[in-house]
Amino acid sequence: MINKKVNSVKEATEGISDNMTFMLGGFGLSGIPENAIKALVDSNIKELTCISNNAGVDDFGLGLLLKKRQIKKMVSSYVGENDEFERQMLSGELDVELIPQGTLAERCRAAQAGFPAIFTPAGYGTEVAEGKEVREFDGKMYVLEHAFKADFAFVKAWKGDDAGNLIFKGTARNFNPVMCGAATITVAEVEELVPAGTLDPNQIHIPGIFVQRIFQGKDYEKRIEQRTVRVRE
Amino acid sequence: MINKKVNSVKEATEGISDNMTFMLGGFGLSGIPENAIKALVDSNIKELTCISNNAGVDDFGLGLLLKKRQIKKMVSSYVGENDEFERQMLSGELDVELIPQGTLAERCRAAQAGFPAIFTPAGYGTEVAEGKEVREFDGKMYVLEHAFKADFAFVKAWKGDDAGNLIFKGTARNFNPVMCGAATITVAEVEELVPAGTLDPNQIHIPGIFVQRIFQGKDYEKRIEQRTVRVRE
Amino acid sequence: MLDKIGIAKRIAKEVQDGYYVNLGIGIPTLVANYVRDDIEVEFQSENGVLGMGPFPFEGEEDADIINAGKQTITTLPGASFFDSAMSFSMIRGQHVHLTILGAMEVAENGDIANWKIPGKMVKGMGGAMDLVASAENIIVAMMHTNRAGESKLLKRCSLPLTGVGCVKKIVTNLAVIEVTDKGFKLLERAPGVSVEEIVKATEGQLTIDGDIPEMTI
Amino acid sequence: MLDKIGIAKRIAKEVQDGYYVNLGIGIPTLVANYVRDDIEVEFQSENGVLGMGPFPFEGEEDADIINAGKQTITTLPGASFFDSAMSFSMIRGQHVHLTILGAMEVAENGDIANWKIPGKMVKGMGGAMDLVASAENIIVAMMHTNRAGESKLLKRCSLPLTGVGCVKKIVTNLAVIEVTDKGFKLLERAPGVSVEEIVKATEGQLTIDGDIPEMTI
Repeated sequence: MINKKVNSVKEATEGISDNMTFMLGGFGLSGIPENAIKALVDSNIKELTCISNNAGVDDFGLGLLLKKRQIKKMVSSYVGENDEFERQMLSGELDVELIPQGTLAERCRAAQAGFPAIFTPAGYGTEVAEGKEVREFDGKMYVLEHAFKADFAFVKAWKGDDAGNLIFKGTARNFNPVMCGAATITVAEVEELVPAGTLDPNQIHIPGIFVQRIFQGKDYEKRIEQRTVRVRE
Repeated sequence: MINKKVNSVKEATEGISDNMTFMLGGFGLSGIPENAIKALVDSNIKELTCISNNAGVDDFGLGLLLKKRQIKKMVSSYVGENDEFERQMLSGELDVELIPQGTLAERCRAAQAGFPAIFTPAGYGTEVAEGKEVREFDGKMYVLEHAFKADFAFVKAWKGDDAGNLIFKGTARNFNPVMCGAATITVAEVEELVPAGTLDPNQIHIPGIFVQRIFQGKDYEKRIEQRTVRVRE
Repeated sequence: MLDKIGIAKRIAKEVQDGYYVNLGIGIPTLVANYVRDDIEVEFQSENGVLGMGPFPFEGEEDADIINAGKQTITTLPGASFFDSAMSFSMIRGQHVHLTILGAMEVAENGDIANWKIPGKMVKGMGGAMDLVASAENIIVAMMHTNRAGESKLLKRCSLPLTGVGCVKKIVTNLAVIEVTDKGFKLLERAPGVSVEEIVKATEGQLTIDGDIPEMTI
Repeated sequence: MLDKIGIAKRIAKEVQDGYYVNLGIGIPTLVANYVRDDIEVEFQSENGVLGMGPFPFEGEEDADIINAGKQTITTLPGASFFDSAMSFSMIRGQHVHLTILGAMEVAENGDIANWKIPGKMVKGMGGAMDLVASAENIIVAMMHTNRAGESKLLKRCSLPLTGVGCVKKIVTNLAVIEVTDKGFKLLERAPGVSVEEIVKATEGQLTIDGDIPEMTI
């Protein structure tokens, strides 16, 4: 068993520096690597490019990095719910590349799986396809989209083991699995880190080979954006 | 819940006919859809094209269909261990297209996921790439390979529920998940069929949306090709 | 004339037995409440869940179980969770049968614009571009006109497109309209709405073929 | 001169701490038996398992747990099972560090032929083409010459190729040879084998730089 366990978020984020490109898992505030984000904020590194489906809210998630102006560019599919983001974007301080959500997922997966590019129908005929190669297959048009390149991927899982194996919970899974192994170094933080051999090999969502460092996260806030409930009758 | 359960392999294979293209899960004899194969043999349909990593052995798996000369063409990565296959291939009765194993998997997955084609490095510079488009990305050469089209996919899972959700066991998983939803109709047979709500939604390998029909298989032989053991000291 | 709930109720009638359905934010989300009880339908949300149920009871919300609108949800028996790549495999691979979403503009050729207004803050397209480029059956839920009273059913979209030639049907506060090779075709009038009112509110080519029935919801 | 086990033992020394390794059928499979105990290594098999262990005890074989050679196996703590697409993601995405496989021919430019002999029954390439097109580090385990005594280390391969310019190192019964920009380079001699014997058995360009040490296994 190849041991991926590190003892702190500090050790897990060793090697981060200015101008790097990061992938960050999560959808909205669900399944975001809370510990890694805090460490990035504390590190004061800047001029970052962040590939993440969303950009957090003003006081949580990637919003914390935006507030300290550490991010140069966001690559996302949806960036609402964040006033500071809006201010920086409209003022031109922040570069934003918006891409379709499925394309975002598959450009990560392409990097993970060693594919240089994919043909997707998403965005054909729209400004997303401008300047890109398009091609017809069987009468339908597709856009050529390239695999991402990133220095670090920061993901959050529910359970993990020393071998780097990961299991996600519910919709907190989202982009986390497709980002594993899609960057030079994948850092996984988990709510519960167990010894190798504890998890069922049949029920691993992401095998440890896609993960370089794993650590036990702490103080998870797991904030809810839209608390919708029904009344018990 | 959309109910995918059918009561017999007969019902599950309704609509099969001569000249169709089938995908069949399994690696060697592990994880093959034993019940569906027997039904295909009994149906006497012929001129079939079978996409399957292997071609079974003389008296089991796809070998049973070969013996009755129901197969016109095999699309596989490895076809050893089968004398009748060899005889038909060398005599020209059987058309065989050999493609790299990873390409086979990904051409299934492309069909499942709505991608028309993929760029893979496998086979570049070899006869596998002859007549195909090749392209350089970042200094490396890739071959353009197209998504498969098939009429039926026959897969075998360990557990399944009425909603068509599937869980596989061990390396019997292999090609089964990537073939689900990669054909017009996906037929899943399972060792244990349970009511919807029984399986943990977090631990489903293939969601039921990729499966059109599911049935409780029976009399699984699960033959071992190479029984390798060590002696207890 | 229909209100938002009326639009949702009318669209709910388009949902057929055995359908996997993706619902956009807003009016489309309401559709789930009005689907007939006697058919089997499953709702997919592109953030990674199939088999969504109602909102949780108070105190049972789980930050790890949300829909694409970031709302806390529950799941029904037979549900499953999966990653973003598999989620869009369902969509791109046309395993999801029906997509219902809102729009700012629809053109008579089926083009849709629903993600960007130049000069305003752009929040992004989320999964909309994947959905409209992939789904075989796309129904748009929207008001027939904008706040300025201008038609949203146009000859050509003026806003940046989300997808081209993809919308199959539009249900508005005034009408049910099909998108055909020859442009919009009026299928049904909302209760109390005349054909003339619909014609007036529709900028794009609108075919009216015989008597147009009033819809039942 | 080395026997098959000797070749496996020598290759085992190439396996480094933290490596994920894919072993082909034949001599490569034996390598697992000789890897040092004090390093962490995991073996991947392309049919869908990472963290392979030894063969099962008699009576504990499981038809659902096999390797790519269709042999019954066991798994070690930290193992995982996955589908064929993910398995080749590991390979194509270069997450597997080292591939060890057999060959019929290797050319001085790193081309490899190991799947097809024209006129003979062709069994197929299995995962070999994916492996050689993807792996950063490919070591070939083979005899230096064929049964007819002809060199298998050639100027150009005569058989249909499995992959181009991919082999990094070759361990034979006679020598350890590196594939460089300038062709084969002799690194080590097998015990009791002279440089002359190796030169004679090698058809391709072979660089001999200074004293060539005898290998230790």
